[in-house]
Order: sequence, then C-alpha cells, then structure tokens
Amino acid sequence: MTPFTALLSIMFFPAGLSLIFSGMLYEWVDRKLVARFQNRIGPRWFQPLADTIKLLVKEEIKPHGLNSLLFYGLPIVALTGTLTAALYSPIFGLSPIHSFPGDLIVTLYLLSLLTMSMGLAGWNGSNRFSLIGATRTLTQLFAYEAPFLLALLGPAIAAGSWTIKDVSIYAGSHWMIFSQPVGFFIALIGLMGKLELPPFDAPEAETEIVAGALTEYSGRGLALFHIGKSVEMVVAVSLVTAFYLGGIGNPFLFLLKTLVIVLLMAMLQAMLTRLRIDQTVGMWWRFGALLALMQILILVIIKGWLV
Amino acid sequence: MTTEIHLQRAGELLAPFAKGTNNPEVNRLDVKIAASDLPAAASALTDASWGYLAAITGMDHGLDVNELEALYHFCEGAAVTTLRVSLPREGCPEIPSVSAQIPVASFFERELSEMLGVTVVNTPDPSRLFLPDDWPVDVYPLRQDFKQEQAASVQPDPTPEPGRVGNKFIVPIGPQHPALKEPGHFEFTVDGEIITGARMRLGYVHRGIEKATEQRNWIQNLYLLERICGICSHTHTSAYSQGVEKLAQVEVPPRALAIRELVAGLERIHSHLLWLGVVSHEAGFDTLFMYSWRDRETVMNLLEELTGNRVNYSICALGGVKHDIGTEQSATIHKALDYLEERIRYYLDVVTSDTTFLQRTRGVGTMTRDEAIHFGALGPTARACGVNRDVRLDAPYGAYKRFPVSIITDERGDLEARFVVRMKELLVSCFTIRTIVDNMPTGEIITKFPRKVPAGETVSRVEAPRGEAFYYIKSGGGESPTRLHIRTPSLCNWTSVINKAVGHQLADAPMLIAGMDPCFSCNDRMVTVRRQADTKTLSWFELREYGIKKYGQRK
Amino acid sequence: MNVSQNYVNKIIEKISTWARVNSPWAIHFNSGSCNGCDIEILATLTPRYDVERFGIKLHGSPRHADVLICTGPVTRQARERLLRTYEQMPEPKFVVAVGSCGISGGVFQGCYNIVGHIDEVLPVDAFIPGCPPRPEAIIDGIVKLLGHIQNGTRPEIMLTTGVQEAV
Amino acid sequence: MKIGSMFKEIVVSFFSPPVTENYPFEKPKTANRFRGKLAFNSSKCTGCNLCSKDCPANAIEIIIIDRAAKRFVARYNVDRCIYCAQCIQSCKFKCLDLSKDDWELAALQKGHFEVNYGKEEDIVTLLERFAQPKNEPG
Repeated sequence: MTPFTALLSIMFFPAGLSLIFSGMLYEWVDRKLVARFQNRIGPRWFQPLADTIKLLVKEEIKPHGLNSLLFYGLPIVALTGTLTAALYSPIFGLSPIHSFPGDLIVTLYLLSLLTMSMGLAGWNGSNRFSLIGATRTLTQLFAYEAPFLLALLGPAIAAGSWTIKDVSIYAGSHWMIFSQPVGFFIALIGLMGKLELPPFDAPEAETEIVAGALTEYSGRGLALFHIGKSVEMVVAVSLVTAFYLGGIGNPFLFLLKTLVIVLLMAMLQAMLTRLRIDQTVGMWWRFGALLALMQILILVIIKGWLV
Repeated sequence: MTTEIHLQRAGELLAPFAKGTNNPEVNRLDVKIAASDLPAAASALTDASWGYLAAITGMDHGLDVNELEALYHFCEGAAVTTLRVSLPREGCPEIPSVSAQIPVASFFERELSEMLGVTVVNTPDPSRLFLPDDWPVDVYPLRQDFKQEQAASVQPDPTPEPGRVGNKFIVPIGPQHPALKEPGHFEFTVDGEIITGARMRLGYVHRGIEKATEQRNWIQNLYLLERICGICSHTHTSAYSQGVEKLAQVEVPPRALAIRELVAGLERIHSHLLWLGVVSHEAGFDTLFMYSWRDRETVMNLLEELTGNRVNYSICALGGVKHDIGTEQSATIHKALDYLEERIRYYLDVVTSDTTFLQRTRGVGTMTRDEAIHFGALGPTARACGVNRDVRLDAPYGAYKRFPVSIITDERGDLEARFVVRMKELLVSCFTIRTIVDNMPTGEIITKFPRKVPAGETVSRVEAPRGEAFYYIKSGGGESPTRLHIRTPSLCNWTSVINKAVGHQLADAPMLIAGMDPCFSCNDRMVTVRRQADTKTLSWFELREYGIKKYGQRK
Repeated sequence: MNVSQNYVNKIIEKISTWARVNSPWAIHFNSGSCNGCDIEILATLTPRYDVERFGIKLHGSPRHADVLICTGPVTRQARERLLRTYEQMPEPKFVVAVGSCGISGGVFQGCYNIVGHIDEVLPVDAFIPGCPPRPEAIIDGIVKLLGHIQNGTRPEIMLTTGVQEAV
Repeated sequence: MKIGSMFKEIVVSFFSPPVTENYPFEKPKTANRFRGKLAFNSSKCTGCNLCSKDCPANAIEIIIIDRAAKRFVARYNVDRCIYCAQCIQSCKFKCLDLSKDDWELAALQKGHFEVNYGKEEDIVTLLERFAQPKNEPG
C-alpha cells in the first residue's frame, strides 16, 4: 500500500467519491422501491445527485443565537465519521482496506458518531423543534445501539474474532442467516433504527417536529448530513450483508445481496406506521435486547460445547 | 318525542324567565329574556338536558333603533329554541357568560364580543378569536356603521416569543406546519414529551365573510359561502339555499332535492377519504395516505363528471339544481361505487387490525359520552363517543325524509372509534347514493326564484361531514341579506380536542388535532433572522425591505 | 486568467441551474385559503399525479425549501407569518401563487380582513389561476416555472459570496 | 391484530404498473361538463351586462362600443374568475360558455390575465379609448 495508492483508494475507489455515489444509488433504490410499493412512479435515477448538488449551491443561513463553531463543524464531523467507518467495512464485496483486531467495535462507534453529531446539532440552537428532535435522536440511539451491536456480535463470536475481515471470510463459507436467523432479524430492524427509517423516524417526524434536529440547517450543512446518512446506509447494509448473507465474494453478487436487504427495508417502511419515541424505546429494550442476548447465550453455549 | 312536545317542554322550562314568547316557524320558539337571568335560563335548559347550545348570533339593529341583540340558539331534535337578549347599543353593553355550564359557549362569546363589542362578564378567555392582532381595539366589524377605513392596522403589542415558562417548554405548532394543511396556531406547554397545557388561536383564515354577504346579492352569496371551506363546500351551499328557499316560500322540486342529497353523499365520501389520508400521513403511515387519496380520485372523477368541477362543485342554485343526473350517469355511478365500497371495507379492516397503526390510535384521546356532550362535540367525533346526534335524522331536511340515512355510533370514544365511525358512515353513504340513483324522482330540476327575498329570518341546519353546520339568515326584503351568521362544525370540536390533549404525548398532538378533522386552524413558529449582507448589518425591518426590494425590481 | 475563470463559472452555472431545476423542494403556506387549492396541491403528491417524478418534495421547514407554494387571499393575520416564512427560506427561492384568490382576491375581493393578493406581499414568480386549479394545472404551472428558471430569463440572484454570518 | 395488514396490498401494487398519469407529456381527457376558461360570442350579445352584475368575482365586463351595430367587447380577467358558470346561467342569449379543454392557464406575469373578447376592430377602438386620458371609471 504505497502512500499514493492508499491516497487513491481513500479519495476515489473504495472510500471517498465512489462511496458517496453508491450512497446516492442506495438512497435512490430505497425511494424508488417505497414509491413503487405506494403504486406511484417515484424519483428518476439522478434525483439524489440533483438534490445534493442543489443543496451544495444553496445559500446557508446561520440563525442567531447558535455557537457557529458547532453549527459548521458538526456536519463535517458527521460525514468524516461515516467515511472513516467505511475504511474498515467490506464495501462492494471487497475485503476492507484496513483492518486491525477489534475494528468491529470501532466501526460501529464511528457509525453512531453521525447520530450523536446530529443530536448535538439539534441541541445547539434555540429552535424548539430541533431541541425535541435532538432529545429523540439520542434516546433512540441508546435504544437500538445495544441490540444492533449484539446482533453483529453473534457472527463475530461464531467466527471467533473481532476483526471484520476475518468474520467476513468465515461468513463466506457458512451462511449465518440460517444458523442465527434471530440475529439477522434484529440486525435488519436495528439497521432501520440506525438509519431512522419510517417505523423509527420519530426523531425527524415531519408532521410533529418539522425536520427534527435538522430544522435549522440549509445549504451545505444539510447536504453534508444528507450525504452522511446515505453513506451510513451503504456501510451498515454492507456490514450486515457481509456478516449474515455469505460474506465477501464477487462484487456483483454482493451488490445483489445488499439490494435484497434494501428491498426488505423498503417493504417494512411502506408497511408500518411511525412509532412514538416511547414505543420504540420500549420495544427495543423489551424485545430487541432480550432476543439478542438469548441468541448470544445459545451461541456461547454451543461454541463452548463444540470446542 | 315530536317537535311540538320538545317546544312545549322548553316553554315550560323557560316560563319563569320569559318576557315574551312567539313561534315564528312550526319548529322554532323565540323567548325574549332579560340579560341578567340568561345564565339561569341556560342552566334550566341544560340541567333538564334539553338539547345543546348550537350557536350565539349577534345582531346590530341599527343606529335608529339603538339596539343590539344576542340570540342563543338551543337545538333538540328538530326543535330550535332561541333566547333573545336585547342590549343598548351605546355605552358598553354587558351580558353574563354561560360558559360555566356550556364550555363550548366560550368560543361563541369570544366571537360575539370581538364582532359586536358586547363585553361578556367573567368569560374564561376574553382574548381575540378571529380578528387579527393588529385590529384596532374599539372597532367592531359586524356593526352596521362599520367602515373599512376604521380598521387601519394598529401596531400590535409584540407577541411574546413562546419559549420557556418556568421549567415548562412551549412548543408552537404553527400556521406553517406540515401537520396542518391549513394555518392554525397551537401552543402546547410540554413537560418532557407530555403535554400539560394547550392554547390555540384561530383567525388566520378569517376573511370577514359574514360582513361580505351583506354587500352581495343572494345569487353571489351562493358562491361566496361555497368557498368558506373547500372540502365541505356543498354543505354550505345546500344549507344557504335551503334557508333562503324557506324564506322565499319557494317549493323546490323533489328531483332537485334528491340530486342535492346525492352530491352531499359523494362529498362525504371524498371528505372522509381525504381525512383518512391526512391522519395516516400525520401518524407516519404514508402508504395509507397514498392509497386512500388514490381511491379518492375515483370520487373526484365522478364529481367532475356530474357537476363540472372536482372541488367547489356549485351544483346548488337558488330554487333547485344546475345539472341533471339522469339514467346515463347512473351506470358510471354504480361502477364507481362498487370499487369504492370494496376499498372502504378494506380500509375499515386495515384501520382496525394493523398493529403499528393501532398503537397510535387505540386509547388515544378517549372521550366519554358525557364529556362529549359537556364539551359540545359534534358530528363523527361525538358519534364515536356514543352521542347519537345527526341532523339528517333529528331534523330531516331536503330529501332525507324520502331517502333516510342510518346513524352510526361507537362506544369507545378514542381515535380508533372515530376511524370506524367515519368508514361505516361512508358505507351508509354509498348505499344511500345507490338507492337515490335507482329511484330518482321525476320532474324538472329548478324553479323560478325571485331576485328580492321577502323580509323574515330563519334557521337552517345541515349535517356536514364534520358535524352540524348552523345557518341563521335574516332578510330585510331587499336584494341582499341583512344578517347571515354561520357556525361551522369544527368550532364546536375544538374545546374537546384542547381539553383532551392535556396528558397525551406531544407525538399524539397532531393526531388529536387531525382526529377531529379541523376545518380551519393556525400559529407562528419562526426564529427571527438578522442577515448580514456583505458590508452593512441589516436590522429586522431593513431585512424585509431588502428582500422585497431585491426581488421587486426584477419584474 | 479571467477567460478560464469565467469559463469555469459558466460550467458551475450550468450544473447549479440543472440541479435547481431537477430538485425543486417545495413548502406549502396557506395564507387564508378555503383549503380547496391546498387539497389539490396535496393531491399532486398522490399516486395519480405523483410530482416526485420531477423531484418535487414537500418539506416542512422553510430552510429546506426552494419553492414557496402559497394559496389564499393573504388575511391580515397571516400576512406577517407569510413574510416570515418567505424570509426564512435560503437564496434562490421562488414563489408560486395558486388559485384565483391568491392572485386577485377572487371571490373574497372587498372583504375587510384580507390584504388582497399575494404579490402585494411577496414577489411572485408563477401564477396559477383556477378555483381550485386542477392538480394537472398546478403541475403545468410548476413546469412553466422550472422552464423559466432553466433558460434563466430571470437574472440570476446575486448569490452572496461566502456564508452568511448572521449578527 | 396483524403486524403488516397492508402486506398483500403493497406486494400487489409493487408488481402492477403505477397509476400515475404521464401528465405534461399526455393531456388527460376532462369531463364534458368541466368548467375551464370563458368563451364569448359577441354576435348574440345585447350588452345587457346582467352577467357582470351576477358575477361573484366581477371578472367579466361587457363594454358597449355600438349597441345598434351589435359591437361589444367582453373584458374578462382570467385571474379574478372563479369558474362558477353563473354568468352562463344569468345570460338569456346564450353568448357565454366555459370551454372544457382550456384549463392550462398558468402564467409568469399577471399581464396575461387581461383578455378582451370581440371582433378585431372593436378591440382596437376599445384600446384607443383607453389610450386617451383615463376618463372612464377603472
């Protein structure tokens, strides 16, 4: 990995620009599928690209009474968090660029960096809607983080290592979805919680608190958050696919598998009503965490028995 | 319990206070009473649970007679008892408040005081209801000597920026808010996510229609009143034309009455499907919003086919109906109704069985039957709590005697019950429309109508999709009415929503507001922005000039 | 130097106009309308007309919106809020007045509580008459507005350089 | 109590073609009673102005250039009109009609909304009359 190819891989191929464009692709597929489930045509293929460019060239208003360092800094922190998480995750079915022992935990932390910076962005202002949006974002973060982490720990324990690369190689040979179906189900639902997709989009409930934490953002800040969200979708979906649906292999098959997961998520989005924040937290802690713990317990017992 | 018995019983109840009674129409009883014993008379009626307070109409009889008059209309079944209180015009006329016994009266009293200058003694909330903040203090639009120039805008006292009151938090849901397709103002004081207090301000959609009706002739008023509310436009035109035809003693041909009932049924289907979509959009269930509005397009096509316009159909004309609905349209109507009935049954099943949807509607905003009666709720919101009041059955008007409608009530009183009541009402409407189309009475569809309506006053009540719409029409014998008072159904449902909102989650607030299907509402939510263009700093006022100036010279 | 400089500007100009035309986010403000036009505006989002195929999305916050779709004969109470909503929207913003009473007061001309028409309060870019205009007529109005932005007949807004540092 | 009670419905609509009309590229057929833009036939008109008396939004005004020679010009503002067809009902001589296909009336300037119906030379004489100092009430 000469510094030049490292720079190239960070700037263009697996991370950087290609990631942002694949994030836009995934967002378009998601919006198109939801639209088709609602029996309408849905957006054109270049819609996320047009939205992002338009937001970038729009003027950014900074409201009075905000800490301007936080106002401009947080979107950048959010995007860098997700982009660095992408370095360790198996995007496009290729083995991750870098890996070090225990990078699963670091990646998940970096992914939730976006949600935390969004919560802080909402907190940093006098607008009541963004304050309530911020509290909801953070409460929901604590709700889905534990079950989602446990759901991803299942395959890690089965593979016997904490680095994503080894787990994906191990997952390549045995499909974890059959050995740990509960884990896959919780990972899928956790994914929707992390990306704040409709059943769990209380933090940005359009009809209650306008746009949640992002109410005051316009122009560049909003564009960075927007790109951050779609990149987070790519990273999280490829993580879950690598762990549960037969690891990394040829990129085309991997892309197909991720699109199957996006289809599942779009179907759930179209079918369910938005839950209130107390209902989501209640559901996560009662069902999500318990099921994930039970799954881990069974796994450890079997692992202990086998070895 | 026929109307005569109702009226006779009301006469007995009000005998101790009555200064003079008369029966202007077969189902109406006017009782003149002094202002001081108004609360006693009102509680006499409410304690004997004689009907409900439908509306308070304020009237100015003019400078020469030097008399203001407040009419308190109570309705029970088809009988209407009006308590008439006359007040001096000069000085400051006072009237005791009745909102202690009847909470919904506080809205009517606020309207009476700001429109006619009658100070209502110890009313809970004397603030403005409809008039804008910058309206001068002592100018009353519904007085006869009101000139438009008197109402120059006065610098309003700056509305306090709702922020933090003690440790409570005020969340304004404002005139521009995705939950409200219309401008409405709600301030919920929130403790965490739980609502502890609610305040609301109407007036953003107040255009001054009642005053405008006095400057237009009878025909033009038809189109002005149709645009009070775009969703239940047919209700207003049929109520208005029915009242004016009663005043002019014009006999409307039965075929025209049947066509009016048919279009009213179609409007109910379009209005309830629209409401189903809007509430599920607010609950975050966008798929149901998309599906219900897709199926609503069938009704809109049908309405366009029959009346010529998707919204504001203007099919009612004074003395009958403009377009005929004959046999060649009945085939399209039946085909459309088959599809609609099947879809409505499907939505009834979805709304009562989808778990995530039920978590947002079951047990939310539950209201008992007595609370509904006490708060004066009307229409499907009241019928969902078991109150069986429906003007089409209590006081059948138009063709409802010939093609009756069955009443749908539900006991649970929560948001889910309101869904169930509205969907079943649609099934009843579909059935009624089919019976009308199948045996449509023969005859022509419109009769001659005089341009001048003889003097007199009348009350006209119609069942709008949201509840009872109450019209009071007074004609001085000329080409235009001297007084026209409209009380729309949503005004009565607000009290129940505001009191019920306390104790619920903030996330339920939009659902509660939309649950009663408000016809108009509003508030401000913006944070002020001072923008610094290149070198100089713009103050707030300059910012506004800068904005308009920069875009102004573009044209 | 400035030859290549304004050549680059021209490309940026082209791309940003393309992006603006293809993703016009809208916000809806009802300044006193009878909600006939508002339900027709909402109807354009539903499957039969579906304006999302043009990239039009209804947003709740004026910060995220480019096109202000305004209905109703601005009542005196709503006038102040209408102005505030307009001011909150970031640069290149456009206003579409929907419905006859938004353009000329329609049937409410002469009522005491209305200002009359929207372009007395805001600079309006597209007028869509009708009471209410059909959803297709609203889409036709927006398509004309987008065409208007596309060929840039409207002098490009002097995009204030750099980020606005509010006081 | 089903988790996804609309599951069958969304799968069915996923595989069936969307109901969206391809509007700007194909114009839909409107009902023949649909009320679009006004059409005026000056030959039948007698200049009685009953239509402008009954119009709720004073959107139409018949200007009489020469009553005997039946030369009338109808000044119709598209933005004020509320398309209610009351003028058609009030007119005894059937010289007004709302077209059913002409409803794409959006414009970028308000100037387009002032329409004069009538024969060419009548409109010319009308515009000259306006060119002189404005004596006639607005």
